[in-house]
Amino acid sequence: MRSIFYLLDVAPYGSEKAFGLLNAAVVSIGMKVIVGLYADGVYLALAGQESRALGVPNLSDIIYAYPEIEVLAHEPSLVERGLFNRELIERIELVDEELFLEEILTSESIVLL
Amino acid sequence: MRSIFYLLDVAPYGSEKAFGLLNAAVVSIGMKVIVGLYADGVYLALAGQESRALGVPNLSDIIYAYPEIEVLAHEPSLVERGLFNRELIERIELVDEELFLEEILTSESIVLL
Amino acid sequence: MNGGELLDDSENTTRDVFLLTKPPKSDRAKICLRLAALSKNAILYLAGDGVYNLLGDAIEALPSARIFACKEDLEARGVQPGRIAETHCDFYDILVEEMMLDGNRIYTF
Amino acid sequence: MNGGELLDDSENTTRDVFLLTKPPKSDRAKICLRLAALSKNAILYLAGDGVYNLLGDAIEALPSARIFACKEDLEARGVQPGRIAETHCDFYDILVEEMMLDGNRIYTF
Amino acid sequence: MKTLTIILTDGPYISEYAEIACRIARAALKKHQVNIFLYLDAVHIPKEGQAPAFFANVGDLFRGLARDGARIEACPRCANARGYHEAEGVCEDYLPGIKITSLYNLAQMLQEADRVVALSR
Amino acid sequence: MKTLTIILTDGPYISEYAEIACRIARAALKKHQVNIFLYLDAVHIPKEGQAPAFFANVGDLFRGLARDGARIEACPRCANARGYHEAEGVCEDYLPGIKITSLYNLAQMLQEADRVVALSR
Repeated sequence: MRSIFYLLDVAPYGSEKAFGLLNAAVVSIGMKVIVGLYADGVYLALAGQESRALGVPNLSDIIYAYPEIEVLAHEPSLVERGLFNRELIERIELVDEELFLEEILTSESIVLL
Repeated sequence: MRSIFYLLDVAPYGSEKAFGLLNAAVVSIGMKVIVGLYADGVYLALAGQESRALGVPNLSDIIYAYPEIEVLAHEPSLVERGLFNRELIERIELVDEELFLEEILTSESIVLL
Repeated sequence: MNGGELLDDSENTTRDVFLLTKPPKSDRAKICLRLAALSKNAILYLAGDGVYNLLGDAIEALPSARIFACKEDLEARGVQPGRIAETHCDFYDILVEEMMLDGNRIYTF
Repeated sequence: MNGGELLDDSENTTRDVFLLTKPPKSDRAKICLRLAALSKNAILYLAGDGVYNLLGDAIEALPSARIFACKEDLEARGVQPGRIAETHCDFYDILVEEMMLDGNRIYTF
Repeated sequence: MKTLTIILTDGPYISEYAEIACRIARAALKKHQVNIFLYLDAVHIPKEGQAPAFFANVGDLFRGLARDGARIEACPRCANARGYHEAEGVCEDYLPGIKITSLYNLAQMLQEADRVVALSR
Repeated sequence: MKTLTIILTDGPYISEYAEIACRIARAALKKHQVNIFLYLDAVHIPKEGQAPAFFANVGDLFRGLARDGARIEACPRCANARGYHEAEGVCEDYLPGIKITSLYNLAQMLQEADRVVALSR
């Protein structure tokens, strides 16, 4: 494989999946890596995450630390959850349904955890 | 507690939850026990389950074996999934949204697995 | 506000305590909020991914319900609570105090 | 029908193989079926709770797609396959044969 | 003093429910009896030797609850399936204070409970 | 011969994904190289001593895959958190043939794969 699309469809922090997916994306940087936020995964795009008091890793820090990873958020999922006009992590690119699906189809593999 | 409402909201067979929930309901028979099928849990209502080839317990057999357990299916969930006109397990009672919620509120406790 | 003050405005009625830990699009959040809307005296506690219900309009339909949210869970997720929620550091102490009170009930989703 | 015969009508085009194991209301089933609808040459393999997609109308929108289902999973769940699915005892052999063919791709949801 | 019974079905780390349960149990133990039944994947919670690098040690949290009086029991069907076995009342793989008992004990824990909280994904 | 890499994240019994993965791997091993990476809760799959009363023994299934040539490795962060540790190349809790290695091996398994299948709830 030369390219991987990691699809995150569950909310961050409530489960280990977002953390696990970002870690897998980080070690995959030798390939072209896209992280696609879809369904409840788009909550990861919210700005201002501060997880110190909860005692868990800050997931937005991981996104900032690895600019090699392209992070896309599925716009219809954001809109449905009332996030479209919220402050979001700048580094995350909002893409419409068509482009989001296109990016999946043009990656060589898709991984959901 | 004198009464428990076990709410099943995931499809049977794909996960252990339906099996686990029915087993918990069986040992709870000393109390008033209702199993409520909701969302993907309503797939448990389908007649004609035959799990021998898959090599797992037949969940509809458990329902038939314990008539003390009242099993309700949430009609709107059945309709949304195209099950309303399918053949269903006779012993399962179809109830509308209002009655389903009412049965939860009148049970002393609710358990989701 | 602590658990004791919380009781002062309870008018001696019993309460249905809803603990919601799921985001708004989940089937569990939906049935939880429908039950809370039916209850005559619901209080909603949001923890974990349940705090995402403060974004969007899922809980706006909840009439006169009092809503509490776990501060650490809000902060971790970057959720601004808005005006309807009260956030607490001692969220679990208040939740447990309230759910264990005579006559009250707890519904967990 | 076996894997070899399966190839005879492939017109030498490559295929997008979709393995779906989620019921139709799940977010994963929805994106899987949208991708399959976009693909010019999709084949849908239904296993596990994915066979519930044969009930309801979720897969009706899939144009000209060929649909396979795992026989044991259908039987366990009491799902009548209807006319669109081909059910197989050697489902996994056929799936693996097809997904490993030169030029084909596998999408798992 | 009332009795609170908590039912868990997720293992540690994969979700935050073991930790949420722990916070509820901690608060309840100040005044009440706390029973915890570990069901399905939750039978992994008392495994010895947990060493998480980024999260609180869930095994330690539950050992602490047991030490402070919580009654914590695991389902034998779920535990045996997953490789946890009890011999002469002791499961070598398990942290002290947590036992593999019987699903009928879940029913008993429910029957004697004033409040029931089930937490799962 | 091509290479198929399978990623799992669920533990045994709680979902059917370990078994589905096993069926896919069995079919693929007839002609291809199979790599399996156990991530998150899937690190419970190789635990010794599994004795399910109502389901196929998932540990045995995976031991069989390893015996027949599948390369099966577990994530060390996930394994250590959950109480599985490797000393001198051996994890005592694990069935033979399955090792705790490195998350970088997941990347390697992905890079050398012709096809990738990830299965999870």
